[in-house]
Amino acid sequence: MSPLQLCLVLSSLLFCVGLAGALARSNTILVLLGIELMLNAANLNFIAFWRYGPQPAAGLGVIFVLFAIAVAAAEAAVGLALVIAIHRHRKTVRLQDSTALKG
Amino acid sequence: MNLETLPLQVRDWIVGRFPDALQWLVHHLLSITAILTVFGLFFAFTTIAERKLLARLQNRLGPNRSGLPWFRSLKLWGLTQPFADAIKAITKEDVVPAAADKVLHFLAPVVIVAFSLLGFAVLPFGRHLIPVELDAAILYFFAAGTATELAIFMAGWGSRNKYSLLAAMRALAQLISYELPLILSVVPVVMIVGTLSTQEMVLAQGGWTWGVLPHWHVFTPWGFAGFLIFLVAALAESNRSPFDLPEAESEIIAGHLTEYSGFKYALFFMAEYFGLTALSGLGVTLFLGGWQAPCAFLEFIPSWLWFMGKLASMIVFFIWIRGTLLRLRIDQLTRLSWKFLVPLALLNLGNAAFWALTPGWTGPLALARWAVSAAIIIVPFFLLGRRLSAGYAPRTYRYAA
Amino acid sequence: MLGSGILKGLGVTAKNFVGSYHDPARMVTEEYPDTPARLPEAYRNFPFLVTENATDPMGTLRCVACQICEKECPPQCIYIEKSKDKKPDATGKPQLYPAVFAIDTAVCMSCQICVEVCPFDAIKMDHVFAVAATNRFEGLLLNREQLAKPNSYFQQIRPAEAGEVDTRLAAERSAAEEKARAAAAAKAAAPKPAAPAATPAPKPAEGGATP
Amino acid sequence: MTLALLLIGFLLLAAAGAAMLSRNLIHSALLLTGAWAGIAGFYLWAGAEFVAFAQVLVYVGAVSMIVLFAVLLTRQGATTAPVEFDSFRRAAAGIITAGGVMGVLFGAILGTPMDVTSAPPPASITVRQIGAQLMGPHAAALLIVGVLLTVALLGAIVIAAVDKPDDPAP
Repeated sequence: MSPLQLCLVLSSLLFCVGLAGALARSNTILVLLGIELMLNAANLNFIAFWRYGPQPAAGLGVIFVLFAIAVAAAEAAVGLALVIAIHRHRKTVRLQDSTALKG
Repeated sequence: MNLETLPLQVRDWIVGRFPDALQWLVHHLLSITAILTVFGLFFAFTTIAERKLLARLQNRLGPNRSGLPWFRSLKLWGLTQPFADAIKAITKEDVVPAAADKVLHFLAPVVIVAFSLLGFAVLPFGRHLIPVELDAAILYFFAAGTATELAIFMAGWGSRNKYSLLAAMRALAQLISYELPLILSVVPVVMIVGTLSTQEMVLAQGGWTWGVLPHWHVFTPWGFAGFLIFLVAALAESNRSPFDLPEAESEIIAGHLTEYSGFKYALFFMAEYFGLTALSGLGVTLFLGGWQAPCAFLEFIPSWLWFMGKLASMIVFFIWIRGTLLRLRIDQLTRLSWKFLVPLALLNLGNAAFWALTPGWTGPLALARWAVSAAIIIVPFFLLGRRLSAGYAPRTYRYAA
Repeated sequence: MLGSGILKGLGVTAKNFVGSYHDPARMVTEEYPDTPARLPEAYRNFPFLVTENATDPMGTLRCVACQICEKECPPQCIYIEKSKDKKPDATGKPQLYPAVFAIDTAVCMSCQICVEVCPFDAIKMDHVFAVAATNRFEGLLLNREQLAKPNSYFQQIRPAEAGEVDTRLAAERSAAEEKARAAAAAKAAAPKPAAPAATPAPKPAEGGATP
Repeated sequence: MTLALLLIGFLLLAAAGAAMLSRNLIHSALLLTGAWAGIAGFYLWAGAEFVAFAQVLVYVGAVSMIVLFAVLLTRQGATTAPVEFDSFRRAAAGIITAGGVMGVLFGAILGTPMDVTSAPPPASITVRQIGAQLMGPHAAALLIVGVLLTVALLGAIVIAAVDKPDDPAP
């Protein structure tokens, strides 16, 4: 197995851990955290391809990860604010309990 | 024998006695050992210096009784006090609340000490003395500091005590509020020098005008303003008086440290001083010329002595502040950050941009450059300051002369 | 201006710092076991008995065993037994003296009522505060010999009060002398000359009273 | 090098897996912070120092704090109350799906012939290069990210803020 494949296997494992968490847990915060993990797994791929790609000096992978981190931070902030708003409204953070848009 | 490179010679001599395969490891272990020893002792003597200085600032004597075992007539001005304190802290009972989250309660002091030491790795202690030369040293420094917030949360939550948790939340609010002005006060330096490497920043401050006026950043309008903002934010970041309300001993016992005792408490204490020392070191590096001598004819003194001297004077200044100012309230604290320091730091960023764009203004234009740059920072200082203190009439004190 | 107060405060503490090294009057710390404690004059702890003469403490006690303090003492820590015979007191009048005078300092509450009620200025409050003993029954029960301290000691610990007491006693004494002299003169004027035995009696007392 | 990668990967996956399995939300959040730190370790291993420090600064410093605050603000009753897997079917479905995705990904990764067989000389990119890239060809994206972050900040405040006005400031 080449080092690149090792990195990719690692990132896909991380992605699947995040996916399993996001699907199996019912707490909204945990689901959000699972999604964050999946985003991070994608970032790992960017770095791995930048590291073993033909042009590491161009730094496209690095730039992409920087932007992804910024977007993920924004996503986390807004997502958790939504969770807090829902909790204030319905007094619950279980996904199954907030099935109706009307409230 | 060259004093300037003496530490390096000692290190190379020790490294040379090991087999080639182990040399890189020994090299790094020696750097770590040196930092731990020097700053461990620095911490110990900072505590005794703090207690003695605070006492003198308040017309007291301070600790002067601890001497040496078996030589009881030798008092040594109480300089062995930190070792007595250490023995006391180690031998005290370690109380862990029955309901506490044992793992987090244990991990919190370990994490905070470990991460507060990381910042020292990128500080240039001398012309040739820098543990790790990183390209993104400033970013590393602030990244290493973020773990202290986690540790504080772990301490507050792991104690399973409502007051500890609330106090940890207050401490976090303070740390997050002041991280912004701290980083914003550093950004102008990064902008002017054009690098994130600490060693290059010190090199950029080299040279003297007429051999006596150093080119330190603190002697420019934007640098002076940045240094002041940095000082205030560093005080708050390291929980120093007058911003020590996360663990205000007299009001909320010790905040998130209420449930800690013995050596764990001492570890938190240690981490606080390490954080203060590291931040002071960063301030020296960024604004006070790092290891550069203040005058050309004083360059014969080794650079690392200059760095340690500046570091010690920063610490003394912080102690002086602690002996003078009263503790703020939490609303005053956050208001100072968000309504005063952050806008001022942002304006200072623009100021630095102006400075960076006008290096060609020489001769009489240099005066104009100085005047404009000073005005950019002084006018908002007065306006924001008036808004900050609006509603507070000049106070009269009945018992103060 | 914002920050001027901070600068002013820093100036004050800097002045303190410099002053603490060359102006001993600023320092508030007492290094007690190394240097004697500086107690205020009115400090009080337990009572002691004033004697006129340091060389003969038991012979020159001012106490006349009137037992007022014993009766007034709120925790009843004073125990007095009157003597069978009489001795001349400070003014030369023959008086009783305490054969036993004991204060249980474990019981005493330092209220100073004994001092307030004593008509002879014989009991005063002491400055001694290091009174630890190894036995709380015998060790803290102070007898007549332990309680007696000369008037010069009283003057040393409370100069103001002692001076006032001394002038009052001296006035009383001279009044008594005047009276005795007048009586002697009256007696001398009378046909029969009296024996001049009363006048030299206060002499030994005067030695201790005058500083 | 490979050993270090395996170690980082093991710790990272262990922390992430434990975070997803833990029944204590706070432990979950803290373990996940550990996983994010592990990802920063991977970036360091790969020679992307700047990204590693940015990852620590953003995830360990900021996002973890938001998560912890959110957990504390939304908890019901005791802090110690475990967060249950409330339905076995749901959990099983999730794990099966994830396993399927993993199988597909593994097949794709291991089945693709990669022309990289041994590690190239360590790649590195200086901060100056990154700055030139961000301010040069990617300046527009940088601006947009800045606007996005500002909007997200304001949006989060508006969504999470209580409608009732506070007490007037003293």
